[in-house]
Amino acid sequence: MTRHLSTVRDLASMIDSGARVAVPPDYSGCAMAAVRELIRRGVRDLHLIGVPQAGFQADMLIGAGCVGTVESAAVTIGEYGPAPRFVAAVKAGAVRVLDSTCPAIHAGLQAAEKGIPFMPLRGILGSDLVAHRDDWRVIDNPFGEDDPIVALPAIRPDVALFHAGVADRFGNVWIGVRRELMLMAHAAAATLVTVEEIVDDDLLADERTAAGTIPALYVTALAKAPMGARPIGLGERYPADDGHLRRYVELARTEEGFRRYLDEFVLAGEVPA
Amino acid sequence: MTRHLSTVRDLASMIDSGARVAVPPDYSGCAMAAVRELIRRGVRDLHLIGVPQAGFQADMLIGAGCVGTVESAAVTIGEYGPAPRFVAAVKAGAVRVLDSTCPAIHAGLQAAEKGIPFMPLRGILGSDLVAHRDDWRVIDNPFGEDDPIVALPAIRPDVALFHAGVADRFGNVWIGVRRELMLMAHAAAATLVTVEEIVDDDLLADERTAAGTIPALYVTALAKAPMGARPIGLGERYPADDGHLRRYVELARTEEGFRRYLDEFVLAGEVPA
Amino acid sequence: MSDYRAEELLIDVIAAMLEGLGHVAVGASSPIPGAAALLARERSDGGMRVSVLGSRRHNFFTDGGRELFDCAAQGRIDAFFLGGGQIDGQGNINLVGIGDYPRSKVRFPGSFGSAYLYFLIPRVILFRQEHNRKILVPKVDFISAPGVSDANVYRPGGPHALVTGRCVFRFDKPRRRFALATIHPGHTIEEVRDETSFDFDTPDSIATTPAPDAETLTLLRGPVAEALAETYPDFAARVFGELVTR
Amino acid sequence: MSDYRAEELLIDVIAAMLEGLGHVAVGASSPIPGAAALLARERSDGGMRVSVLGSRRHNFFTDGGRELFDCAAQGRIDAFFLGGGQIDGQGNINLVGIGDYPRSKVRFPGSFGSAYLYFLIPRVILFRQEHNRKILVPKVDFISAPGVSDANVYRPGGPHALVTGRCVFRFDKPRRRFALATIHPGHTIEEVRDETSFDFDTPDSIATTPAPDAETLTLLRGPVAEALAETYPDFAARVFGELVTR
Repeated sequence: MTRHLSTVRDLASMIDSGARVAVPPDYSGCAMAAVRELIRRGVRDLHLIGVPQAGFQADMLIGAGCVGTVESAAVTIGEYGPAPRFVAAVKAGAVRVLDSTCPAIHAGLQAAEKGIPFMPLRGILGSDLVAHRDDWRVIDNPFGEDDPIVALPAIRPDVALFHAGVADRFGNVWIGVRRELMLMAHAAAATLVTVEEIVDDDLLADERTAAGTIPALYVTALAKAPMGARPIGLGERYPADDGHLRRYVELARTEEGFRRYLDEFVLAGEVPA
Repeated sequence: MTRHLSTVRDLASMIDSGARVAVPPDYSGCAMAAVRELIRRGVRDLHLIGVPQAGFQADMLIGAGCVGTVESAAVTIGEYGPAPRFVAAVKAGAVRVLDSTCPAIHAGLQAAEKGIPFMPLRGILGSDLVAHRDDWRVIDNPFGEDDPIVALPAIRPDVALFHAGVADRFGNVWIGVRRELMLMAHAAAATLVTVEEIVDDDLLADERTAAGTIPALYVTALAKAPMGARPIGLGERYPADDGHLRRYVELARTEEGFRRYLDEFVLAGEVPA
Repeated sequence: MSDYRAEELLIDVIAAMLEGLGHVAVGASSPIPGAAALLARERSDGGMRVSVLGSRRHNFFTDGGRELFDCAAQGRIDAFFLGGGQIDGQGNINLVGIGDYPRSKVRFPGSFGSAYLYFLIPRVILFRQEHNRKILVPKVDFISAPGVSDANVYRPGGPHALVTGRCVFRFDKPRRRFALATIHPGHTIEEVRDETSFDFDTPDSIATTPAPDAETLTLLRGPVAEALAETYPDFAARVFGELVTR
Repeated sequence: MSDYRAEELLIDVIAAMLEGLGHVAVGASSPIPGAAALLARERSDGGMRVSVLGSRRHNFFTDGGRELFDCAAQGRIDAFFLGGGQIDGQGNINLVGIGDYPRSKVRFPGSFGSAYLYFLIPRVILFRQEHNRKILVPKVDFISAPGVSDANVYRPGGPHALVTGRCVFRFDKPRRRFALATIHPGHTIEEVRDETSFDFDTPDSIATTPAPDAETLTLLRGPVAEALAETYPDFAARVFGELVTR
């Protein structure tokens, strides 16, 4: 049954160094408060999986030295420019990048969701991605003739970590049309969620809300974190804190600046809501 | 763009003899009014695909001689007993049965949804289903060693046909948690839907309804058919007409009784709402 | 003879096999396994989740028809129930038909999800209330789902026991056959032998299936009956209705 | 020189390539392709659907992040747009980095969905406003997605054209290379040659890219600007804002 934890710190403590952690992109609900807890705790060697890409949280975790491998179709903070700590870590060889492509991430998670060892996928052949991914195979379509197709191994995260608007007291989490979060939860061994609010209700009782709900069955633990996605935004609830993110990008151009950012907003303080 | 048709007959006229038609089970919204139109028109040689099983509509269509092949994990009218016309047609060799298993139907449709030629699936090995399905293959898991796995070809219906509660004027169809209907719509070349009501609204505009909505992009044509699932039920809207179904099962035990049923409720009349 | 129905004994004996599990799923048209799962849940002190197909209230799936199967493949379902028009001594089940396939003399609805779930769910309990030589056969006419697989076949799941109206057989996986475990009150080993046409092992001492105790009957006729009635109103009324003392 | 912005010409020329299509999808961070798709939709008399990633109002997907890709594989998307940190003369695009992979000297965000959509969407329009020898290279340092594939590779899709701030190249699939199509007003063929470091074909006569007409500008600065502003408010204000006459 879903554990209701009283602090985000308790939730983040369930992620060990070395864990394979699936995270959403910046527009799909990121558990930033939990990410800051991970940095404070100094976890190491995470295998971060961007579903299908990763943004601000990846850049911060990489900059803070928490990440050993990032597996993603992209690392980007979008309109704010290149992800500075990611770019620096790549140049320094400080992080292993498993470059992927969006549908390959989704397909790998779907393979895990279905409990199958691999998923075939069209396209990709001839991309240098294939050349550099020794965990991918090119096989013959058993229903075709001279018809090569990429076989992608299942992606089975240890943890899916994200932030959502509403959960109920049973542990059901409403995600609306952000069904990549449901796919993450199905595929992952454990799913940890921070939410804006926990309602005294049953989201599955009404089919109108059930249609956009991850059942508690897949939700390992929950913690309430109001404004928990800040400084990035959360769907229609609140926008990103533009000024804060621009300042981050500016500071994180250098290692020193990034350290100053961490000191101010992670280690000594908190991001303003 | 989705065509709004004025009659169920117009909708049913889009299904040709020989078409591969995917239909839901009795509990997931069956377009019975459209099925009666197909029988009136005397379509032939349908390849009916139960997603993942088929019920009352399959029995009627088989009895009326509309079906050449039925591909399904089961044909059953549940508590009302064995499907009488299906059973009779099997004994007479009058219908080809592609016996399947629920997850194989879902996986085949998912392969079509993903545009991949096949989907691997665990289980099934050693079942006589495999022995009798020469369109299925057993392959080696390319990521394993001496690890056989079933490869199921994509199931690409020509038509997905079902009944739902609400559509909007743009052609979006609300299906709630009945996402096998969405899978059918994604997998099929054309999707034909009858609905209880068409609202002057946009189901995609509000994320709460969008989460359970098939976008119009996948909906080829719509027709309004109040009580269009009768004599079976539709979710929480209305229950099955128990008396009517019991009478059907009684009559359909014999070819003559089935003909009488057809005469009374399909050819000369309509099922009471 | 105490004041309980045959179904209540079957529900109780199945529920005992579910003790300690985290998630039990129940397929369609399965009132006795459904009641057993709900009884086990009542006893679990909130530790067990039960998913009843066809239920609106006891069904936690939101990803369409495939979710039950995906969920099983993810290892999130601990027990499930299967039946069979025929069941043989190797645990093979037949949900397709009797006679030469495809033109079966007797045609059943079809294999449903059995060919999959039997492989993936660790504890599959076979249940068939009728117990006679036509059902419990030496070899099924059509294997919807095999009881055992070769060593190289991925198979975390399989048969755990076979519960009938007369007795309980445990499935012995290494020996690939059933062993008689308990015989229900009022039935005999001779009767079980007569009515079973497959070979099975018979330990030296065979116990009688324990009758449901008063506490169990209270649970059954109270919260279990109530929860079950949503999906199986007729069954709940017939089996628990007349005996409910409230 | 008429009263339009460079972006408006690019939008118009891309929109012309979308005429008659049923469904055009636009990826993230693509205001000019987005505006082009919305313009083409305005002209389509209700016949074209446009899906803008990142938009709430112009996005019809309800099955999560995978749906765009599944939808493309189903053949339901007729056109899409890709860019590239490098684009080469065979239509290969590089969204990963410059220099030796994996320790790229310049690292871009990553390949996103390009390695897939480039294969599956019939009409992929490459767009990069900057046009210089560092971007348009003889051979990309990393092939995120190849421009052409061997005959046995399943590939209904591929490059249709490359639109830059200076000109339009059409992709010649049999010849596996670009051919210069039109040069934008104010630019010259010499300039295009100087700023392009891959080889391309040059037909005998090269037309000037037509300037957007008054009707187009009215659509752009009216309904297109309004629709685009939801997703790209800054771009819409900057490009269309000052010229809007209402």
